Amino acid sequence: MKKLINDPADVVADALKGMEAAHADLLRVSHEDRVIFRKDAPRQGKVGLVSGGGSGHEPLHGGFVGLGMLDAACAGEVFTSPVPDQIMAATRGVDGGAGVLHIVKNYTGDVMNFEMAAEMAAAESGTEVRAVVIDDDVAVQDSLYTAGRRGVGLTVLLEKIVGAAAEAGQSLDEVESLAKRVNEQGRSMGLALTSCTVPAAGKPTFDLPDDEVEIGVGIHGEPGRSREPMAPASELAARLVEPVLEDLPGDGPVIAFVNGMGGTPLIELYIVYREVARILEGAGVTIARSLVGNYITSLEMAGCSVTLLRADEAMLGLWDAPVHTPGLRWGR
Amino acid sequence: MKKLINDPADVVADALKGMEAAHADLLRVSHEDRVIFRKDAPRQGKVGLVSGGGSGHEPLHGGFVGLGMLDAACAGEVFTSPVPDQIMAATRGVDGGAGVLHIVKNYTGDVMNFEMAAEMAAAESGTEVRAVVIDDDVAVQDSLYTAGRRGVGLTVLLEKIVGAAAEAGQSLDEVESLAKRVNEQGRSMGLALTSCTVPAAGKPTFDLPDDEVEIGVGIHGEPGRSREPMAPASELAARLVEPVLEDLPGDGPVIAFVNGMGGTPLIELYIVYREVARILEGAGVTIARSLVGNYITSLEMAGCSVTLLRADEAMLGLWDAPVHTPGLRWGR
Amino acid sequence: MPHGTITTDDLLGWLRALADAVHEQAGHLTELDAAIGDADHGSNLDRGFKAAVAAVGEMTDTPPGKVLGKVGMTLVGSIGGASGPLYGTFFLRCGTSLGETPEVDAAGWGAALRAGVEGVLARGKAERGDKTMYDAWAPALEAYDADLAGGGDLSSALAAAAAAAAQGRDATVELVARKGRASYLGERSAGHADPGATSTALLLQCAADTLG
Amino acid sequence: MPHGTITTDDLLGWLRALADAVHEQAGHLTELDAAIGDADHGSNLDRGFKAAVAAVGEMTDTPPGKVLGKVGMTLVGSIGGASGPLYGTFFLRCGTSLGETPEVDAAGWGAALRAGVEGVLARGKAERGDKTMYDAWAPALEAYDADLAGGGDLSSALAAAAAAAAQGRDATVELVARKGRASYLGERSAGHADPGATSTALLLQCAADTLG
Ligand SMILES: Nc1ncnc2c1ncn2[C@@H]1O[C@H](COP(=O)(O)OP(=O)(O)O)[C@@H](O)[C@H]1O
Ligand SMILES: Nc1ncnc2c1ncn2[C@@H]1O[C@H](COP(=O)(O)OP(=O)(O)O)[C@@H](O)[C@H]1O
Ligand SMILES: [Mg+2]
Ligand SMILES: [Mg+2]
Ligand SMILES: [Mg+2]
Ligand SMILES: [Mg+2]
Repeated sequence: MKKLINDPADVVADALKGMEAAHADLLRVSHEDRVIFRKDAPRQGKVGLVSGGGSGHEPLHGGFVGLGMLDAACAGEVFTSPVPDQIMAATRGVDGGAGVLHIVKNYTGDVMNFEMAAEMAAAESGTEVRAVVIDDDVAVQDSLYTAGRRGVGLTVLLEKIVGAAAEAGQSLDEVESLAKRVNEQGRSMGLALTSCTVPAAGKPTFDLPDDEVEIGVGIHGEPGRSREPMAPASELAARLVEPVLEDLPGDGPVIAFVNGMGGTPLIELYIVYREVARILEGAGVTIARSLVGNYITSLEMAGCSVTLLRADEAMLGLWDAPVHTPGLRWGR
Repeated sequence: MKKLINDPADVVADALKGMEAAHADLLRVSHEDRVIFRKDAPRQGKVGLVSGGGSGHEPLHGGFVGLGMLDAACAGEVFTSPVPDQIMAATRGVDGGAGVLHIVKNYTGDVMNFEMAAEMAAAESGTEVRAVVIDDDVAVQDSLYTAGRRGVGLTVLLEKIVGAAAEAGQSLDEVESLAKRVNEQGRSMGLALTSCTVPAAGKPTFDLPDDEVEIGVGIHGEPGRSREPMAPASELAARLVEPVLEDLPGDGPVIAFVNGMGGTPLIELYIVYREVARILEGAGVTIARSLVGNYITSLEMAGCSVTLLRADEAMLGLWDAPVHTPGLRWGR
Repeated sequence: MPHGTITTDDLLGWLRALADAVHEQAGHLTELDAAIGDADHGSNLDRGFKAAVAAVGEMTDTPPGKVLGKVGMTLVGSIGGASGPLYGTFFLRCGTSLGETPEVDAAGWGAALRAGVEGVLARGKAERGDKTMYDAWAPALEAYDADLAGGGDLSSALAAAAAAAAQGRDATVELVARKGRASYLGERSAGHADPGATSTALLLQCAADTLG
Repeated sequence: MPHGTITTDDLLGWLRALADAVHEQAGHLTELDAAIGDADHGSNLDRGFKAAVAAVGEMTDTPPGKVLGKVGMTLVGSIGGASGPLYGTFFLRCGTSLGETPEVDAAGWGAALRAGVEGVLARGKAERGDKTMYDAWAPALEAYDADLAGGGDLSSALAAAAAAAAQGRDATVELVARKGRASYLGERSAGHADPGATSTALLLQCAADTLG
């Protein structure tokens, strides 16, 4: 394992110090709680948005704290959900009297820790806490026989859109129901060309031969649904887009998001985006907005995911609204 | 070699189609010439800024075309400078009557091809073409015995600052002399943890054992100056910052830029940034602005570079000015 | 050495031994998790039990139930992931079950075990055969109870529980996961032992070795 | 077969053979470039000479100088990098030197070679010993001239040039580069043949084989 780190045990703490140093204009970091706060949190009268999860997915979530997106992000250990104490600290710190929405990716650990925190926060302070659990990954069957679909790429789009709604002063009810609508209308699927290496583990999570690809991989280096022969970008893009399209409700234009897993260069992501755009054109789906880049990553894993969100006019308007965070910025 | 591509020979062409599809609001692509134009180029009365180089460094240069930055970027083959025809087409396409500045990284091939293009453009049309050659890489000795220092990370900062000046209506003389001043006041150095693989070559450019690091690497997978034992981020950051600081002229605040080579996750870049900030603090150097991320890459190479630019008030103002490109955006 | 009861000192001895064993087995647990999860179970538990031992090390005058409560709080606050709330809840509920008793007898420990395992069930909602830590907890609890009912003492019941947990762990190998991260793999999750069941077996083996 | 002169057909035969040889050696040239450069020299030249052959394939009625001019333009327009302008300039200057002559004799070819090599020098400003393609061109030109001066003919002069270029290429192995990308490596550039010198030697060997 070769990484630009000091001690594997200090990866998250050190990176938080770096984020704080680089973005002192936007962020405030509680190092004790490992929570990244929007500098001016709590904002009175604004619904507070808290997300968080394991680290190793940067810029998600900490890089999406700021105007028009999150109010706080809890940084767990690498690929390990944060603990309730962190989530409670974040919830307290963003409570501006209008309630707090927890944005949770659907993993057993994340769901349990956020639930425990919400219980504890309610008991402690009476802050009204709601939660949306994101489960957009069509690689996983949503059935009694799984922990349900995972939360992956859609998280980025949801945090942006819901963030804009909260920024615009929408109520907790409105923000919560918007979040649920976004979650219902978005689907994703990913693939990996290589594994990643969890710093504390010190070696790659899985081995993948040079002629194979993991289809349906998640964002934690967890193995995917199936291992298939390596293929050209055009075919691999189809392997992702088709199941996403199949499961995508409604019709109308989409926000199309090609996300890099961390180790794949941008030039390849654009090649994939081109194939995605071609497939969608062939399927008669209009791309209203697009996003291409490394936004929800899996350390240095090579690969990509495709997310499609069936976005109505309101969502598109919120997508276009100003955002000013380390990881996503426009209009400001 | 496992990459999200179709045919290795089509990598650049396919990626340009993806960029065009993803950024139709900002860009226009001449596929014949492999030039990415700002959508509204040429802008009358504005100095046209043309850059370009080998592909594989994305978002540089094509991702920096747009308001407040470049007017056109020529995409060469992977790691191969563009040819004079491309550069001439770009020069013609951005000529708004106020002259054109070529922003060239100091590599033998880039310099030769841009020179030939400038000669041909002058002969053909009388467009006034100037050039700035960027050579900020302190890993290379600038002497009779080398091709001179390479152009690396400073290119990003220079394109931003000079782009803002051209956007503000500065003359060719002013823009050119600003570009030269930025080049004089910035220095960089990089390191690699892994090699990259040129698609047409099909295998890694160099082998690097799991316990070694290439210090002073460039952005083409070319081997660096020395191979050293792997070390913690704190030490590696010092190996980069110290030679940069030693060679950096003047005093006063800097823009500090920690750049990822493509395959290193953002979490590690923040760890490096923290070490850089610490070292600079210890050296009494104030960081006026910062940039952390993958901006001038070397395909999937793991590693990073550090660039410091001694920025005066004018440069800082231009740095802060609005920019709207696929790769860098604020104020819009 | 305990004679059929468990004191605070005994518990502290168990926790220290457990933290050491987890530390030693961390690589193995993480490897199991790499195969069907995300390669962090070993480092998660190592961090957690280290913190727990540090948190309760000085609590020699505190009743066992309070010590276990503190362990639970510490695990919840330091592990994260799925195993943090699960092991945390186990210890919290164990502790609550013990109340203020200064010494725990075999029946009391059985009741605490039951409360803890019910906590795991309530949090995780796993069923038997879902390939989770519950597949080690459930048979262990049954074996403990059966041993006592059959005339065994604390020591033999703890040994029976440990053996049953180990069997439960081994039985997870062939299962297809239906809960937690391994469930994403579908059929591909078969052929690997569940990391959580493995750590639960380790925990109960340590209990048998130090409390029995 | 030419008898002491070079016609357009001869040139086209050379270019085809050269494009084939470059294609076959592309992997080797790229490997050399990987060691001390950026791993693209083989694919650069392969792309360029393929394009050149395609561009001049039908020019059977065009004088040799114009054909070479077109080759030069095509190489400049398709290779890029350092070798594009250098090989492009070589062919452009060769072509200019030949003017409109329909058949080139040994002396005329020598003059063209000199003009081309001077073009390489003017563009690249390399000196001998800088570990560049010039280290193959310079001795080749000298050997060509010396062979003619000593009574040789086109065929023997081309053979002498090819042999000298090969020697020049081999001599680059131990050199420390002072021009081009390899110069960034400093002392570490020693121990590897220069890719450009290697392709120049290949070009001249093909010339000896097809024009001699
Ligand atoms: N719903 C559940 N009920 C019981 N145990 C579970 C459940 N989900 C996961 N587990 C246990 O947690 C273990 C994984 O723990 P760990 O790797 O620390 O957390 P994570 O899966 O969040 O990375 C699994 O091996 C399994 O035994
Ligand atoms: N200044 C120069 N003069 C002569 N030849 C040069 C010069 N610089 C580079 N070369 C030649 O170019 C070769 C590299 O060509 P190539 O790999 O195609 O271009 P690049 O270096 O731009 O990737 C070198 O091996 C060397 O022979
Ligand atoms: Mg985990
Ligand atoms: Mg090159
Ligand atoms: Mg795990
Ligand atoms: Mg090269």
